[in-house]
Amino acid sequence: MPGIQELQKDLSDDFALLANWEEKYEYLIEMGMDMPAMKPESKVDENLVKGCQSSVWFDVKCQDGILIFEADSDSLVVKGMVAMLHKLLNNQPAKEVLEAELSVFEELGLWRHISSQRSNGLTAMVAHLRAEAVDCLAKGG
Amino acid sequence: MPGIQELQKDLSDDFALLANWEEKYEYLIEMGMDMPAMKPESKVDENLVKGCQSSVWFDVKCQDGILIFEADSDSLVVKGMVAMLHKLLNNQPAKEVLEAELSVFEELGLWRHISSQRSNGLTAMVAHLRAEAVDCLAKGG
Amino acid sequence: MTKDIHSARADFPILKQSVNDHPLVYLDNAATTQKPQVVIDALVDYYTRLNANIHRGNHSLAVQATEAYERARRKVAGYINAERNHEVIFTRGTTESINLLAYTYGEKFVQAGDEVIVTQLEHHSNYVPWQQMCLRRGATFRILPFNEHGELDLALFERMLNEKTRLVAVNHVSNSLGTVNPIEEIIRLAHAHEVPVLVDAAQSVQHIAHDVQSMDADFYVFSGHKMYGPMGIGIFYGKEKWLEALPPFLSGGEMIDSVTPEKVTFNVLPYKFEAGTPNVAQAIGLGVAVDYLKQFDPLELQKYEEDLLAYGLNLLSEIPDLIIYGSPSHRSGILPFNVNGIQHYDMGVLLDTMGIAVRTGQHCTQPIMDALHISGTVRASLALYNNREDLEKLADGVRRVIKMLKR
Amino acid sequence: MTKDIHSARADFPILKQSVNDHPLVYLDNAATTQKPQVVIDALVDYYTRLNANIHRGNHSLAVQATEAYERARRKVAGYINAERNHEVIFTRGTTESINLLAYTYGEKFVQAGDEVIVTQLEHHSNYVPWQQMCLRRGATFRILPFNEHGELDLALFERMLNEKTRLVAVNHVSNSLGTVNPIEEIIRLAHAHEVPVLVDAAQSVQHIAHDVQSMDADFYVFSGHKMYGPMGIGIFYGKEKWLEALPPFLSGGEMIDSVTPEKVTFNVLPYKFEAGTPNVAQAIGLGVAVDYLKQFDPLELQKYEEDLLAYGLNLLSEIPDLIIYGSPSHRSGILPFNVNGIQHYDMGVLLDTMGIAVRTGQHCTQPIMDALHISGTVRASLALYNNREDLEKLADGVRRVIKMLKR
Ligand SMILES: Cc1ncc(COP(=O)(O)O)c(C=O)c1O
Ligand SMILES: Cc1ncc(COP(=O)(O)O)c(C=O)c1O
Repeated sequence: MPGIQELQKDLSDDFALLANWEEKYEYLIEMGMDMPAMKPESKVDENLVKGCQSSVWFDVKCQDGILIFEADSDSLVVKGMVAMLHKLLNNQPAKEVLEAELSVFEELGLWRHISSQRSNGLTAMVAHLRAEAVDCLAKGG
Repeated sequence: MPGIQELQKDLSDDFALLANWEEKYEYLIEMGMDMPAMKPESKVDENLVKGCQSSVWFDVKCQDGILIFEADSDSLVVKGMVAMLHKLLNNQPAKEVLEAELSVFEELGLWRHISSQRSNGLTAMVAHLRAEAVDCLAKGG
Repeated sequence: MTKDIHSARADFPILKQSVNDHPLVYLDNAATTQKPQVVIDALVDYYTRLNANIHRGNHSLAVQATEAYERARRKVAGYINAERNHEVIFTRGTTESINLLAYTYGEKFVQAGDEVIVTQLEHHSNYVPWQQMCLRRGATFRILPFNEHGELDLALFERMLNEKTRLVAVNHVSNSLGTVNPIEEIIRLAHAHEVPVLVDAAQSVQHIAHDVQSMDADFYVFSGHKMYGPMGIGIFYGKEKWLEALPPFLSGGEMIDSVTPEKVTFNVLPYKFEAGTPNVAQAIGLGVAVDYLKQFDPLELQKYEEDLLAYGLNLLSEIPDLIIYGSPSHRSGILPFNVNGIQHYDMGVLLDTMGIAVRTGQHCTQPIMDALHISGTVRASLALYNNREDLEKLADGVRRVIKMLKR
Repeated sequence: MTKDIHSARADFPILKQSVNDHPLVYLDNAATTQKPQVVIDALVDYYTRLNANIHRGNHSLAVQATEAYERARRKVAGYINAERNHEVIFTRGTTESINLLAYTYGEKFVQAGDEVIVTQLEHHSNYVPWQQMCLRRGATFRILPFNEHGELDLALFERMLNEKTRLVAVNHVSNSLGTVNPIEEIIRLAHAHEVPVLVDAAQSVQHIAHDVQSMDADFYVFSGHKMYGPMGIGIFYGKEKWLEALPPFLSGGEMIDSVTPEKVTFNVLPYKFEAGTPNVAQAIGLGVAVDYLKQFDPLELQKYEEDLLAYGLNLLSEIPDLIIYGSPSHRSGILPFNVNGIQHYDMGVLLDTMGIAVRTGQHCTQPIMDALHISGTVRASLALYNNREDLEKLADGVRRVIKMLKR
């Protein structure tokens, strides 16, 4: 399993090939469509990171200090973003997740307008995963 | 008795000789000091045109359709302005007072800052005198 | 000489911008309009030449600023044809204006058991203040629903009016569906029951009729920022007899006549309702926005915007799977839609990548969304500087988004 | 590198003006300050490049405007050292902030028989809202008087505090006398009785200490326009635990989480208290004003202004028949005076003919004027761009007015 930094580098290389915003979003949406589907029974309220205009579900498990999760959203754009988080953080040690500097989001500039959304934003999702990572470490430790 | 228009012309000629704002105000204040004194017993509440920062008293009488008044203020600047009104409108037929276009005030620009004051302004004083002129006409007619 | 509407676009500097490498197509005008250069210049001029606190000062800047502020009030009064200048109160915006009325009217005129009527078409700002006031006063909050066309049912309205009704609060144009409500008729019916009416004109004053006397509105409120003026300024108009009868809302400097530890006497209208340092710069800016609007022939302006809306609705209706919400007989400025199977949010984000600014979601009208059983809409909304090309780009953009998402 | 205070004057374009054919000497800063070019530029930039309605939008302009607005909130929070950004609420100004608290705190925490303490040194905006709230709630409105120096008596204050006291509302600096009140001590005493304190910082935040945590203020309010920012924006700071406990004030868009006909749930802090379209442009302008202020070394700035005040008080005190009001051990920014036998109003008008802008009258502090048995004062008030020459011109002007009027 490559590290988060390496994965970020890969992602930003991929995006660098795309000519304009539309293509970048198209690629993002494709990533969302390609993400492993979430079990329907996991889409329950306690897994909901409630948003203003779209809903995001995260089902996070902790196995031996490793974070494993499934996720979905009713928005394809948000789902694409979730897929990026999934690519970067799924199956990573909770410790790494906590310490990761997710610079790629800033760098690509693609979702600045999503990230600042009040509730369904990137910030909220990352915060959610970090909180789970803390729990996971606590259990492990 | 010269008419209001003629008196306005005289006033504006007088002021035209003065070099700057300070001199104009000095002249205005002198006019106030030279105005016939108001009888102390006339300075009662019902003659008060209430103002925010200074008080003005008007004691207006109507004789055969002619407006006759005394006036005073605890502010020397306002008193100067009152003296101008006195020079222009005292002893004039109520009808003339009602119809007069008091352009000299606009023209001299001297008291633009006084005239826009909410209550003790020129507007309030002129309105007061006009209301008295209306009463006077009503009595006469 | 009236100004040519086609020349308007050049007056708005922000429209020359590129957004995401595309020329900006701004179709979020119901949220806020852009500002013509003259309004921006008025703010600069104010702060560079005139800035002072007003009314109580007697130095030259204060006097000039006071004059400019009061001139702005007269301009607004003229624009809405208020009978008296002091019936026009400056507030921060529509929301504050409505809250002002809800607090003061509620305190004075609404008792337990009384009723207040709003409609299901209201913006939260003309809904929640009344709901909260009714809760505080023990009154009943009644809601006139809209029908399948997105229109109010006047016969039902008439049946809701009764001797317990204390106030009707209704918008002239719905910010979500664009429905133009029959405001004169509503006011006539309410007045027949001696009930005063608040008109929320946030979406109408800049587009359609704005004569408070001819519509006989008791209260009439709107926001400067939605009519080409600055943010942070709005209007609360009330008939003099009502303003005299209402207690003050905010207290503090400016609205006081005299104060002792035991009691206070309040200033005359309009100052009684303008506590604290007023938004002088913004009021002056709003006055300039009114001047700007008055350059156009009002009927021509209205016709231009109506034609534009019809053109846009037509373009959108040709797109497969696209639903337009509401079918009122008279609609103003708003194009509310969704595409089957596409989240409104995704539509908004992807249109934005093409430089097209629309709004998505509930538009602060959850009661409308609940009634339509949807989570939100895409809303394109028009201003006088929009043109057919903007709407063509919108329609093209929507088609491209459909292609991106429906594979 | 900190900025040299002597370079500040050049940053304020209005100060280059002539008024009545004299270069402007602006000494009405307690009423409102002038704006540096960077603040004016920020408004122009906002309306030319960024203008949009915020929070609910997801097109690029809306997102950038939202970010800029929230950045401004963080700047203000940093400036007053709030523990959390969401403790900083944008309002229209000090007056609205105080009314917000008077309505919400009154409704929730004040019952018949309770007591609220203000001081005799308050501006009407921190006096009348409490008086009116006490009338509404049947509570007792108590006033801590000032002594012959224009200072509050802390021993008396301590005796006024009791188990019925619900709130203390006090300014940090009096806008009329310039008295700097011992705010830490007042807060300490109030807290010893578990009574929260509202600090009216309208005249202090821009001049002296402004650390809400170190003074342990429960509520802290001020106006942007008095601290080099635009008009129409102000701050209501409250400790999180208080803001959570208070009900909302204005209702409408933005402060809602969800709405049904029966009930509403409110948004989280800070939005719960920000109903309606916020004053985005003005908030951003205030953020830039904070940036501007932060260029200076705060202690150097304070010392500069203190020296200037001492210099001015000294010049004035040499003028025969001139009375300076108050003699507090610590005074900030305000020179309040009269000349025997000369109406303050006349002094103001005649100084204005020389281009000198001061304020005259009661300064919205009738209780102070009543206590001093005067109808008003002449008030010169300072800002960071004033210098010794301004004060020399003031003293010369006063002497000339005396000559004009005392013959
Ligand atoms: C001490 C004090 N409190 C409150 C206010 C009211 O501020 P604003 O008019 O900006 O609401 C002022 C302004 O004059 C003041 O000096
Ligand atoms: C119909 C209607 N009413 C009220 C409002 C609230 O206006 P503001 O946010 O300017 O207070 C809006 C703005 O969205 C609106 O469209």
